[in-house]
Amino acid sequence: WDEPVIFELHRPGERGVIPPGSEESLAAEVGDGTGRIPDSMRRSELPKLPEIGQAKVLRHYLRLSQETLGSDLNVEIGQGTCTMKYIPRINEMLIRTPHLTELHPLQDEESVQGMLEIFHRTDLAMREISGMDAFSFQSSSGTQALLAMASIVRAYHESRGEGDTRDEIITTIFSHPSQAATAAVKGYKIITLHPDEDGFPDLEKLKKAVSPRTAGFVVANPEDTGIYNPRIREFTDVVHAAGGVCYYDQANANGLLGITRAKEAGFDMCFFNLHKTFAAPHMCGGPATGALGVAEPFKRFLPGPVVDLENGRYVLKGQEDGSIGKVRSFHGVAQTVLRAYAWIMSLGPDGLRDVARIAVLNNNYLYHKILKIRGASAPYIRGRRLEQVRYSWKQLTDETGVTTEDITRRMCDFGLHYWTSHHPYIVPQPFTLEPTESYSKEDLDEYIRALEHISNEAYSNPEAVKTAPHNSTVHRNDESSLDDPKQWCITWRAYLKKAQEN
Amino acid sequence: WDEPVIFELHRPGERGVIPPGSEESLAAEVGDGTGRIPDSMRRSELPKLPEIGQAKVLRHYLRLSQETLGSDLNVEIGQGTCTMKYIPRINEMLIRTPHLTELHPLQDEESVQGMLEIFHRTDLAMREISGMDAFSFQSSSGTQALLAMASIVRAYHESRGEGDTRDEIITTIFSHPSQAATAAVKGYKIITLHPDEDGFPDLEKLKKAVSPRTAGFVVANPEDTGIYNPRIREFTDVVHAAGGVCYYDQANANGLLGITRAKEAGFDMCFFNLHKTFAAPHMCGGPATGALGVAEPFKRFLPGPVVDLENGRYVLKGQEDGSIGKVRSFHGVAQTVLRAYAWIMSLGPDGLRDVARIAVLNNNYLYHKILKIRGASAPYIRGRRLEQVRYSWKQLTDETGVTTEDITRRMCDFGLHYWTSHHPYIVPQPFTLEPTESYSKEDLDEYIRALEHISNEAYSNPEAVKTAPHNSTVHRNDESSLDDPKQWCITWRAYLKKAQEN
Amino acid sequence: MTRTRTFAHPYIPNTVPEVQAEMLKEIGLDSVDQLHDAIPESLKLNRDMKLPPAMTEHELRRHIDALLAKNKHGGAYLNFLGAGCWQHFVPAVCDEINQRSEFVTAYAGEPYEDHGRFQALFEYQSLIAELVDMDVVNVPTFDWAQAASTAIRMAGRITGRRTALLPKSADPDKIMIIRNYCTPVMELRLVEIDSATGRIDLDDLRAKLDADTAAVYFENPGYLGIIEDQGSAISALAHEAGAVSIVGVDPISLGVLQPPGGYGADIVCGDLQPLGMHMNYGGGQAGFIATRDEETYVMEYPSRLFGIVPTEVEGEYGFGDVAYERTSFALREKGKESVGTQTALWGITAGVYLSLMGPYGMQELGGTIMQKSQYAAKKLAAIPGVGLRFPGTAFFKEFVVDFNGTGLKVAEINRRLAEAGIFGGKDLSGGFPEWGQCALYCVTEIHSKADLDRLAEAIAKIVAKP
Amino acid sequence: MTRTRTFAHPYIPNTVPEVQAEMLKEIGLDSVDQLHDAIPESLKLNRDMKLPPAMTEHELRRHIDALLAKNKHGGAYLNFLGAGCWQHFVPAVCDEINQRSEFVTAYAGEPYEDHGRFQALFEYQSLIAELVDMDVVNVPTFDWAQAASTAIRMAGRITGRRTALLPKSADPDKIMIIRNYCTPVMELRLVEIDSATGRIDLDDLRAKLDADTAAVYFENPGYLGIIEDQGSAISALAHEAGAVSIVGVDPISLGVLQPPGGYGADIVCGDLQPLGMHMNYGGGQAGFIATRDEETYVMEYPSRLFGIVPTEVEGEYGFGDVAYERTSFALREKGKESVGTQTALWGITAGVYLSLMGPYGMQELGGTIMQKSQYAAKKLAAIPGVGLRFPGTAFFKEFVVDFNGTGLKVAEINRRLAEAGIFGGKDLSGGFPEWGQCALYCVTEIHSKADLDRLAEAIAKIVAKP
Repeated sequence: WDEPVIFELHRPGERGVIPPGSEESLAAEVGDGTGRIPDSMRRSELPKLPEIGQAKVLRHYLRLSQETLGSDLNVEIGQGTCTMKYIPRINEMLIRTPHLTELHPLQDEESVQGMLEIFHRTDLAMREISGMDAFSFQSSSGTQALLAMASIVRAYHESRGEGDTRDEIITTIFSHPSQAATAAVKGYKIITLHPDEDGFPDLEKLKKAVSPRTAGFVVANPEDTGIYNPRIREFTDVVHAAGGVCYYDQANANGLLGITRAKEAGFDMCFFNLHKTFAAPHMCGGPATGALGVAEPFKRFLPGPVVDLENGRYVLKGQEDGSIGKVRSFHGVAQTVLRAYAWIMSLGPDGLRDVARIAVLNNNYLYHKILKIRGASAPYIRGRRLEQVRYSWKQLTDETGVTTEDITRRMCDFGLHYWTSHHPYIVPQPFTLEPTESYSKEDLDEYIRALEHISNEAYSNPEAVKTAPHNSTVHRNDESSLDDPKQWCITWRAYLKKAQEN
Repeated sequence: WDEPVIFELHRPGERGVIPPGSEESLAAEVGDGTGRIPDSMRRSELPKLPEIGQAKVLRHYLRLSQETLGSDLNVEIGQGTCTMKYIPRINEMLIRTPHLTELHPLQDEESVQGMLEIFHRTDLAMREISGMDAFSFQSSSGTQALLAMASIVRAYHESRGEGDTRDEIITTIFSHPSQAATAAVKGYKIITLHPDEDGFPDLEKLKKAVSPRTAGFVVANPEDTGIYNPRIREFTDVVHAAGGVCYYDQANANGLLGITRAKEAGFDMCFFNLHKTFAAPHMCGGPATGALGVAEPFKRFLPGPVVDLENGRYVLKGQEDGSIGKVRSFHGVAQTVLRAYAWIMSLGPDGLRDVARIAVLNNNYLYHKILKIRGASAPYIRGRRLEQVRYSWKQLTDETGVTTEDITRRMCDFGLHYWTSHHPYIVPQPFTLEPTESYSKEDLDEYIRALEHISNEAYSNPEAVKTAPHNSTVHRNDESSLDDPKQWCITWRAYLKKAQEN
Repeated sequence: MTRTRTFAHPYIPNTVPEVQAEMLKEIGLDSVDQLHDAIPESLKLNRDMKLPPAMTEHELRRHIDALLAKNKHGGAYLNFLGAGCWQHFVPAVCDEINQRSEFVTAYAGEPYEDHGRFQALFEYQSLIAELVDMDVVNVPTFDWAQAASTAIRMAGRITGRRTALLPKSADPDKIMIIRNYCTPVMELRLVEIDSATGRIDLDDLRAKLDADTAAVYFENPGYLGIIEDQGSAISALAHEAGAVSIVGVDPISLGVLQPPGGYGADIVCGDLQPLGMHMNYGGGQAGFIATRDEETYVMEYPSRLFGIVPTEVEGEYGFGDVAYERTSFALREKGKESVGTQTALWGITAGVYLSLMGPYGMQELGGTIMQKSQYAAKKLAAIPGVGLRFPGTAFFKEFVVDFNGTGLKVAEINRRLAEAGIFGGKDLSGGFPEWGQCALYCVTEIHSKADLDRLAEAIAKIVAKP
Repeated sequence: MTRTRTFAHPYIPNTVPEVQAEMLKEIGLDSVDQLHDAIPESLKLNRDMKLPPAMTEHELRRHIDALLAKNKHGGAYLNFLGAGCWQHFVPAVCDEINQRSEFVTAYAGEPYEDHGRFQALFEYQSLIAELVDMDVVNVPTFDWAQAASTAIRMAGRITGRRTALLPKSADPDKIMIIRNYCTPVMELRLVEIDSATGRIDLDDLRAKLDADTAAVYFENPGYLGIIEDQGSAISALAHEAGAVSIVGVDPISLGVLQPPGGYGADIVCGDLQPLGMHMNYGGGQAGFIATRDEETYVMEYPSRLFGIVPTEVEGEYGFGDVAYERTSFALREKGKESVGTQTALWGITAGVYLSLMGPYGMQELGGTIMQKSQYAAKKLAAIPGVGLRFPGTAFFKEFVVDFNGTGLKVAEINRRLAEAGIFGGKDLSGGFPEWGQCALYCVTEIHSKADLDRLAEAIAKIVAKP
């Protein structure tokens, strides 16, 4: 398809839908309604939205959907650490009922007992999986959960009169950028630890970093390299000894389910991305859920309300004294909580452990095969990877000039996603793959073959890779305008203005 | 996508879904269940179905869906007389409720009052639209409705003691093949009238054809040429005078809604395709509904049960004496009856008349434009077309060698459907377009431009057209095996056997 | 309705007045009224149709939802009705695929732009072929009754004969449909069944077979759930008489029951509804026909048959119509019966279903259904006054419960079951009056033990003598 | 559960034992237990998790459906709850698009393979831009509260100041979220409202504006439904003090209400939920932020901003990230706040909604909401003992009903309304105790006159003195 921008479909007089109107008898009683708008507040000119018949609107968006490569459509192991796994279709069907879609979040508890029970049961399951003592589902992404945890760190220290003195949070360079960013949003100074030469977080560096100013320590484990820090308990002990709070980014939890938990590693808090580990869909980038769990001493800081069971009845408990209040409106993304609950119930304890095992098996199989591809490597310690690996094309780039960004575009010709890595590129020419448990050996082999093909091509005909994509729905963008305020066009109206000027 | 055949995705041990099982306590009481199968009836070898994980099954069929050009995705005016119109999304959403999907057709009337009310209200609307006196929704396509009507013709004559003597049914060559075919299924001899030189059904030929052997007369009006027979009342009078029954194929009714009706034209019966005129979807070819209406004297022959309203309660009335019994299991395709009802309610009387007007307007606009394309023509009378037109590329073929079949394949490169015509090709090098009311002027212009392009190409570079498709998801088929019993492969297992032999 | 329309209807873009005017001008007309000049005034309605005014989308949704809310359904009630339409487990992936906009709105495109549709239907044919163990399967037809009708007409054409034999235990509605379809070209005769076992009376069959018998049709499991284990004998008798053996099957039984080719069937037919279709008040039915890959048979199918072919590109598959010249599309009344829109979407769905289930899924499912239905039969038969009509005969999924000993009518029992949230089995007292008060109960994999116990308790309570 | 698994789980294909063995061999391991050797034994759980056994798909469906069936919902009940989540008409096309498998399962692909996602989000930005009359709109954020929080933080960075002023009439929950997000970097102060009109007290605003004021934030319509018509004055005061004017809007009002740029807003924010999202128990919320196309503002957005660009092919459009280097993706803690997964699907849906509604749809809808809410307010105010808290102030969609004259608590009234199948308005006695027993009622286009009459009758009956 070569779809125009929606505004180009505008034909005066067409209508996509007729909204509900007022009965004549009602209108007779109150007039046209807008008469009561104060003059200064009456819109004088209609918004310049396009006018388009329903069939054309539908056709347009259906075509755009076909130009979007959802994980349903490809071997989706190339979106880095995003844990793209199979989205069970039954779960998507279960949420499409007015018994969920038409619930108002302020309904009386008595009228939403089923929904509250689902929250509560999911809470119980998460507690068992993590070892934590209470969960809140309000955070609507991992980033928001990290913000909530940073907020709890602050509330905790304030409750102990150390709110002002403890102003540093320690993280690592191979953790997600949001760990640092959200702590900074909460006013913390960030100390970023770099790994040792094997890629492990460096205990000695941590020991040097902690101080009476340490508010908290946040880390993923395994980090985005796929390397699990076996001395994590020593890390949390060091931080605790310094009076800091340890919180755990479990975005990479998929390879750990039923194997090891936040509690035993010494964390005070953790969160799971339900849209990653628990197979809720990513929906082009949200809405999502960061399920936030805390150990008992931190329960009172949780954002509210949280669901509790009292005398066989599910109730919403409001914010406790000292709680951080709220981080998101209402109760979070209920439909994604339901999806996660359904997924847990589809797998049971054995199935969850199989998830962890097969995810790690798949990752190590992939790792093994990719290291055989010419020009590819995986820096740091050999082996011992769990759920993902950060690879490098440094050799390939050195030898052929083809970069990891070139390969991104070329992989698209194979109908496959491929992602480099978060900035900064500590690993040169990086790419990050996380196969999860969802893909079969044949699927992985297909992906590997595409990489092999491109590696061969880079060595034999590098231009073919550099000029990709060749087989996409669109051709290569001219991106020169994107960083120039005079040229960038963030909306159609801005485009029309700037096109006219130039 | 270059999707393999589903059997090629087979990997032993994989599972797509786990069906419900028996509780252990239940199994303990009855054993494994299959023990009671008589030995001769026990399956000895499992069916050779493939074993495939759920994600791969889903991915496979999603990809096949993307390789299917539904009317949602293109300007769908090229499927001949199929009345491809906009399928309102709300109607598709309304049927996805357990209040419909989980109804058993033998439930007590009391438990399905809502469904029965929908049947009844649709019946009332159809009566008003056609002038008939009762409708049955049992027939699940136009073809089945034609079969039902031919059956009623027979039942009617039998009830009058003329079942054996009246054994001929008269139809026209520009009517759908099923008119002739279904009458033949019911044992009738078929008399097919050819049109006069202007393309009108020929009244003189009809007068010669009728006789005491005439059982019935079935015709579409307009016929697939788009030409409306203005003397239709004279036709039905002639047949009635000869003792025959007149039944009306209203597959082409879209241009007539609210304008003219079966009753006034003198028909005893008619049917509407709910999946055409009433905007129910075609679903790759069914299930569908041929809503069958009859005038009062024919009510007792209708297949049963039909819905009636008695004392404010909807009831199912069984087959009357002399009825043809049933033509399809249960009550027909309930979800499509609901769709048609919803569509009628979305339009109202004014909207339905707009449908007829705009459909005719669109068709005449298209007709006007296509006649300007080099090599294209529309045989028979100039103008006076209603809902569709049968065109001809005779001149183009004579001058360039490019045939209408070549153009079918080439249109596919533009993401558009294009259909020739039913056999036999009375009109040489035919193609048949029906734009309906659903498409905007711009949509029609897009289709016209594609035809113009191909016409120009035929004159300048005919090979480009003849070797199409160039831009499809597949390349040109080698169809030589399709008519050879030794080579044709109607299933994968047959393919494997024959591939091995060769 | 609340408003006069001043803009285009959302479904009819060219109702925009300016666009209409422009198009009218282009074709040389002054007014939309002239568009229908081809129709004589005497035939014009020339008044508004008496129909309710148009509703907005929201009004429509409220209106329809309110109507549908009056229905009680098998998701909320315990349902034991079967008799040709069965409540089975429907995998979510089946719904996902058959709700895809592309498949919902496609129709009859060509092999190139509709490659996916051709492939999906070819795969459907191929998957059913494995289940029934035959090499040819058609694009689906309306329902089992239509498939049986066409199978009989095929047999008639193949043999040049005019009569078909069916067991008396067949569904009376199905017999009605077949009779209408075959009359007057062919004639149906009914064969007696053994009153104790429900199986076909072979003596009567022998007596009725003659030189004009085109086909013997029987079912496995039959309408009454009975497993007919005399299949080989029946087919042998048919073949000896020069007739074709046709077997109708419930395909969901074929994970555990012998496919009919194993006991001599020449044509197999049945209904796809159990394979992934919701009941839809009967709108989920779809028929299939299968035969060996012999020209004699293939050339008698009225339906479209999709075949796999090579393309210009080595290793690529294409799909097309096999022996199109058979059809009424090609030959009108000279074609084989008639063909048109049938039930393609359900064919695709059945393919999805079988792909998901695989061989072991079908086998396990068959076993589960047998376990649960046997358990239910046992529990019901243990209720005083209640028994099985054919206690010694093996059955699949459905069985006939005999309530004559309770002194109550089935209608009365069902009325009281409905009050308890249960749809009781189909009342057979109309179709088989000779058996008095019997009902056909259907138990599938969706029923839990608790459901079955609840049924038994409810019936026990209803029939208990005070 | 009823069965031990001997095959692969449908979601985990490589649980097939043979495949596992083959892959283990490939990587040189003997057993799956070795896969986790990197984890020290001391940290391993080494026991089964205490979780319920796995359910089959059918068991799961029954289990979840039974749980959800306990919920009473706004499709079956009459709902007058709003307060930040509103029940509006959702066109079916919105659901069709946001249920498309491609959009549901896509994430963060590149501009080439996800061209459709980029375009759909660019179009969303562009459509909202027309509605709010601004040139820059972000890829959506979590919700209105987050959008307001970020708008305030943007203002803080732009002005280099630390305080923000908000009206006391704002949603207490929203204030809680903003406060948590801004603390300790910025500080919130509340401005009084006029107790008779509910509008902002300009004198108090003047008094509180000072050299550390980064932003004045107010809403239109406000949390209590009030149309704040002093916008120009408020923005002027803010600007005089060197502060940024931020306005939060309910976008569904913008077919009839002036867009905030018209009264001096520098940043506009709000919630997308009314534009095509079901309530989903609060899961339908999504925030947006809009500004003028000025580098100062654009460079302070934390969110992704998609821009349109040319491609190699003349006339073709491509899409990409504008000023990516702002973000925390690029700069970690040095980026603007933080960015991650937000609410993209609701952004796409809001785009579909606005494409369907068009300018006239939005205008008509705004008018209808005003008519119906005014009608409801009039009916309720006519009930003895019941009044409006701000009778002289214009409102949109929501209004505060004063029940103090009835002698009943709102909680009691709502309890009795629930018995009548009605969800009464939000009880304000907790958040605004100074007003006694008041409730916030929400009336939208989905309410029919009959619904509103039914509400009035039910309340009249409840509050009637015996």
